[in-house]
Amino acid sequence: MKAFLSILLRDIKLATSSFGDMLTLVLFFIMIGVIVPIAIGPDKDLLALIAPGVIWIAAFLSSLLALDKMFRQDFDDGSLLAMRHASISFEAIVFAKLIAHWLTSILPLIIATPMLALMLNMNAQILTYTIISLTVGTPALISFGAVGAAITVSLRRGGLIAPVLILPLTLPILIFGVSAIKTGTGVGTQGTALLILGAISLVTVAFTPFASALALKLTQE
Amino acid sequence: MKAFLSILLRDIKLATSSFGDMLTLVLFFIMIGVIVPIAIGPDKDLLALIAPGVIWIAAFLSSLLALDKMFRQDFDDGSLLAMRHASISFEAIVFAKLIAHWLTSILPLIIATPMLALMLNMNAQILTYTIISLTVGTPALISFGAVGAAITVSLRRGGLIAPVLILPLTLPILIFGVSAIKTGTGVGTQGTALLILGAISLVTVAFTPFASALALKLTQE
Amino acid sequence: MPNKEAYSSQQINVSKLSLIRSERLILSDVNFSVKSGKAIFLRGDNGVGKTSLLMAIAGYLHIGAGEISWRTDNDNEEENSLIDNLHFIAHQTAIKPTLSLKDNLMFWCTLYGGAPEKVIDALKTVGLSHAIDFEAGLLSAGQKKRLSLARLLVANRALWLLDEPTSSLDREGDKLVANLIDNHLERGGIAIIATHLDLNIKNAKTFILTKTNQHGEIA
Amino acid sequence: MPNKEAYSSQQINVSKLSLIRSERLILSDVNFSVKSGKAIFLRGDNGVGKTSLLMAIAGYLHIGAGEISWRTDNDNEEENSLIDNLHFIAHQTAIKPTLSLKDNLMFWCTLYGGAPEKVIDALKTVGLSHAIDFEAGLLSAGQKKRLSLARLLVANRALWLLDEPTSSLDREGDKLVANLIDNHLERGGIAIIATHLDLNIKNAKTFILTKTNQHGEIA
Amino acid sequence: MTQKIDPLKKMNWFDRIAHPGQFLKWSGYLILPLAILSAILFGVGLWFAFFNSPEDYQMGNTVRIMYIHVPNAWLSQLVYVMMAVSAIGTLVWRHPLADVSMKVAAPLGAAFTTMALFTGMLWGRPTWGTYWEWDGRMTATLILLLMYLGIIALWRSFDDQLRAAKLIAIITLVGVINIPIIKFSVDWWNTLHQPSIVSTEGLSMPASIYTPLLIMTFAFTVLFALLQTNATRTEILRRKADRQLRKSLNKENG
Ligand code: HEM
Ligand SMILES: Nc1ncnc2c1ncn2[C@@H]1O[C@H](COP(=O)(O)OP(=O)(O)OP(=O)(O)O)[C@@H](O)[C@H]1O
Ligand SMILES: Nc1ncnc2c1ncn2[C@@H]1O[C@H](COP(=O)(O)OP(=O)(O)OP(=O)(O)O)[C@@H](O)[C@H]1O
Ligand SMILES: [Mg+2]
Ligand SMILES: [Mg+2]
Repeated sequence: MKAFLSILLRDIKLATSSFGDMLTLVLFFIMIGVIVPIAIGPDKDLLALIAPGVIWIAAFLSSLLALDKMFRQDFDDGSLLAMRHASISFEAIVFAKLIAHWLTSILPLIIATPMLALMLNMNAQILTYTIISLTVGTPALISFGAVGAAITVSLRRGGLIAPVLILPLTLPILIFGVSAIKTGTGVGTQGTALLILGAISLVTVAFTPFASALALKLTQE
Repeated sequence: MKAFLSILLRDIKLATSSFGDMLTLVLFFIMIGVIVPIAIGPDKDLLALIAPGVIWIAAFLSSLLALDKMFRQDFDDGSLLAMRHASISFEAIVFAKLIAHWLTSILPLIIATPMLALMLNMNAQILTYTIISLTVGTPALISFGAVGAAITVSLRRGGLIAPVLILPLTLPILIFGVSAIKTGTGVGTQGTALLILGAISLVTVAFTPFASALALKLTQE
Repeated sequence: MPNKEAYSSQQINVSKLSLIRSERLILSDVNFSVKSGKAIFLRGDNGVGKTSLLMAIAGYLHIGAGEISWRTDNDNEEENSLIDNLHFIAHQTAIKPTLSLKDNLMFWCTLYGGAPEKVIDALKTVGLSHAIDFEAGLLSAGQKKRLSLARLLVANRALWLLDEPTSSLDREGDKLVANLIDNHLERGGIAIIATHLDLNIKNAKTFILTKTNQHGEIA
Repeated sequence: MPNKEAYSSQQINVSKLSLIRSERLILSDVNFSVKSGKAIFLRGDNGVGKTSLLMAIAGYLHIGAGEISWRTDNDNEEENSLIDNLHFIAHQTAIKPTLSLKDNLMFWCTLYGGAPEKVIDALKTVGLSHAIDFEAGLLSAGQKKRLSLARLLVANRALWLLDEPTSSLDREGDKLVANLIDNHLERGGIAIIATHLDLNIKNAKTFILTKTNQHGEIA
Repeated sequence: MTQKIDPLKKMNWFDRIAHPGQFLKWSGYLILPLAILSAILFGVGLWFAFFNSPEDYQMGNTVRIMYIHVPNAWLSQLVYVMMAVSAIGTLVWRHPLADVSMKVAAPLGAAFTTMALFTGMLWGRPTWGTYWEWDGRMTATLILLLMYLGIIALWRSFDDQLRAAKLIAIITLVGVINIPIIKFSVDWWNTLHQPSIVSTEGLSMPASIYTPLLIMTFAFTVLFALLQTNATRTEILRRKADRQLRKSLNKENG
């Protein structure tokens, strides 16, 4: 437990000590929200129509692009190798890193959502749904992502490969995520979408640490 | 000249030898085109309306995210330092790298554009405009991008900071790029947008190698 | 030296080991064994396979043929596996540049289940006591190496695998490494050291890897 | 040795040099000079500033005070600057893992304006002739170092700055480095070498950097 | 014999007064007068703005937001210009004070820009019926905010602030060249699609509005000067303390 906490705390400390990285990610998230209107034109009705989709896309891309941070540095400087001899199991270590990653990379995005909502002309109710949907769906996103990040960490230029690898797998999350926001799509569909999203999250969070740990072990051969 | 060519050829060889990277970038480009319809719903008219914007966003994000490749590896393995003693000027080297980057990272995207156009329900004429607009606009994009990449290359986790820094500066390229595609926006605006885009490209391509080279020198102090 | 408790008596056996990397046979028929209180120097030309051998022992590489076994008197099942009883100091330093020296080492100490009191002592032992609260990113090459060697002192593992532990170190640093190893052996530890240097260690044998198979292909 | 043309006679002077990194005074009042055919060993404890001094000479660091000057008999203006007459072999190897050894070296040869014929010879000289068409990513630590040393032979620069050139090398490798330097000096070259090892070189002096200013601050 | 580094030797008058140590000395006398001046200006300006200027016949009392909005909008741009000037100082003269001034200006600029956006949005609600409109000027201001924030993120990403200064100077200068292009393109982009709902030029500007606006603008500008000077002093002192700490650490431990 002490060792588990020490990983968690260290990763949070490393992330917050590079505050610039966190700010960058939030800015990237917001910028996607800004370039959409700029690229497709400032028509307000059109924007309101596509707003839930745009916010989920922004969160989706930002989370996927942040994946690389999860293992890259620890791999490059040899920390991951050294962690294999720790007093707790390697799977537990990966799990701790996953939690730290959600707290330092995803939570800030969710906190920044209202700003984006304002610019996209969203009302308060939809904003609430959006936040709930993101909170329930993102754990699944980064759990899948962790596997991708683990598999690709040994590639010298990892930047985009993990997102591309993981994106098709995570499309359901995007679909249910957006459905859980859109009102007027029939009675109950919203709630159902949210439930499914939650179920996906629970299952993936439980299983992916094993897959990621295995991938990390293999990649270091 | 021989040295200039040797840089150009080497960079192209390196890029093609890691063919996976090129493919990844193209896939990322296409995937953005795929997730937009998924996130905002399959309404065909709506899609056709926003298609030029979506393609430019896809190209814009892909190019910005590929920036990191421009100098990262040569910086990390010490090649950039060694290049400062070459028989040609460092600025010329940076320029050669810029050209190689356009050929290996941007050109594949432009070639893949028809596929995206197909999925977004674009007609042939607009596709032609799109390709012209991308060809004229992207040199400016990566020239600005090169400055951002040079400035951030020493940051250990550079991934997103260069795109975030450069994105606001390059919004005009996005704006004129999209305008150069949209028909029916008044006589001549399309041509004007294309002209302005071309002018921005020429000017930035001429000046940014100096700024990038300076940044690379300062970063190695 | 901070820690003087002895390790339980143990032994590592490498027998008939063959290693394959990227479809090339790197090493074949490697046999040796070391037991508590002894060290072994791996020597051989560049590219002969020293680093690969250490990685195989640490469990990072798939073993082509042969066996690596670990025997210990301690019958506690949990502590019995090789992977939990070794520490590998590789070329990579596993140092976080934004954390202070102390935080860097404290993390590894907790992770390996070591005693937190040892951290400061360990930094002193490797000659970094003046820089305890410095950011590790400002260290020179040799200072980084010293910091990564300090991990050995907080981890309390019986088997040390050291890949060129003296690289980047000054003369005094070479002696430091020899001292660390000597002390480790006295406590009943084992060390396997890949090096090109002569280190002055009492209980050490030398094992020379030869080039027979270099760049050979497997049929 | 492949290349025997002599360099024109030249000299490097370092006078009253002070170096500041991250607002810390690393070195102060460093004075030495070396001329054609001579080498100088930089020695000193870990963290004393050897690498920093080499980087300053190579022009990578801003100089706090003092001067580094370069004089040559050759009055061709273009070839006269220090930065175009030196080659720096640092810890980083500047090797592309996906290119073959030959392609790696050929690139640097062209970039430095060297003669392409020298590439194969250079690889032979550093003992990598059996691996000319291998991907460089498969090399061991010492083999990588050898490949980066081969750059010296194709670049044809009068001033060699070598930061721990023997790190990761085997015994034979140490001799190889000494040989390379000896040959370079015979041709009228200059070498400045930061090392912890004793290399057997005829025309070399030793310059010891001392720790007086370590971690000192500027007023 | 060790050579002494005397930074004040061989300096012209400008370098002398702008040397960090010297700056700390003389700028201390500046804080109080600036504080008093801005307090007076704010007092007078706010009094005019709230009690002695007419309501707008269309917008009623909400017009008073203008007295906060316009000065902040003006400063959002002025601060960037100041940052660019400091950037030249950093790159060309390698001046230590220019670094500091460039660094502390970024958060201030971001704050003024945020205020301009925020008051603009507050104002937009009653006048346009919406908080946010993708109007050219508003969009350009938003982009400016993103640029400030990007620069702040960059500062925070570097461990070595000295190296960071030179690099950030480059991007700041590239940005300043680009700002007019951004403004122009955003205006052009918007007018292409739809005209503004309310044209801001539609406001008439009698002296009773103009005077308080001018005073408030002046007040905010003085406030900026005050904050900038103070932040510069704090940063210099912080760097000094940092160095002092390291020094004492070394002395203690040998
Ligand atoms: C978030 C929304 C807004 C932003 C970002 C914004 C931004 C700006 C900017 C950049 C200026 C130029 C200041 C200067 O150069 O001195 C300005 C001036 C001004 N704004 Fe706004 N504005 C916003 C909303 C509004 C609204 C809703 C109104 C009133 C209906 C308004 C009225 C004015 C007026 C009267 C001026 C001064 C006249 C002028 O300089 O042309 N603004 N604003
Ligand atoms: N990037 C940097 N920024 C600031 N200080 C640094 C940096 N790199 C090294 N230093 C400091 O400069 C001093 C000299 O470092 P340098 O790497 O030159 O030492 P060295 O003599 O080469 O040591 P070694 O023998 O360990 O390689 C050290 O005290 C180190 O902490
Ligand atoms: N990742 C890899 N994949 C395939 N082959 C490799 C890999 N790394 C090294 N090799 C090859 O394995 C052989 C042994 O390499 P190793 O690094 O173990 O040598 P070493 O004895 O440690 O050499 P050195 O003294 O130079 O460090 C070399 O021939 C090398 O080319
Ligand atoms: Mg090795
Ligand atoms: Mg060094």
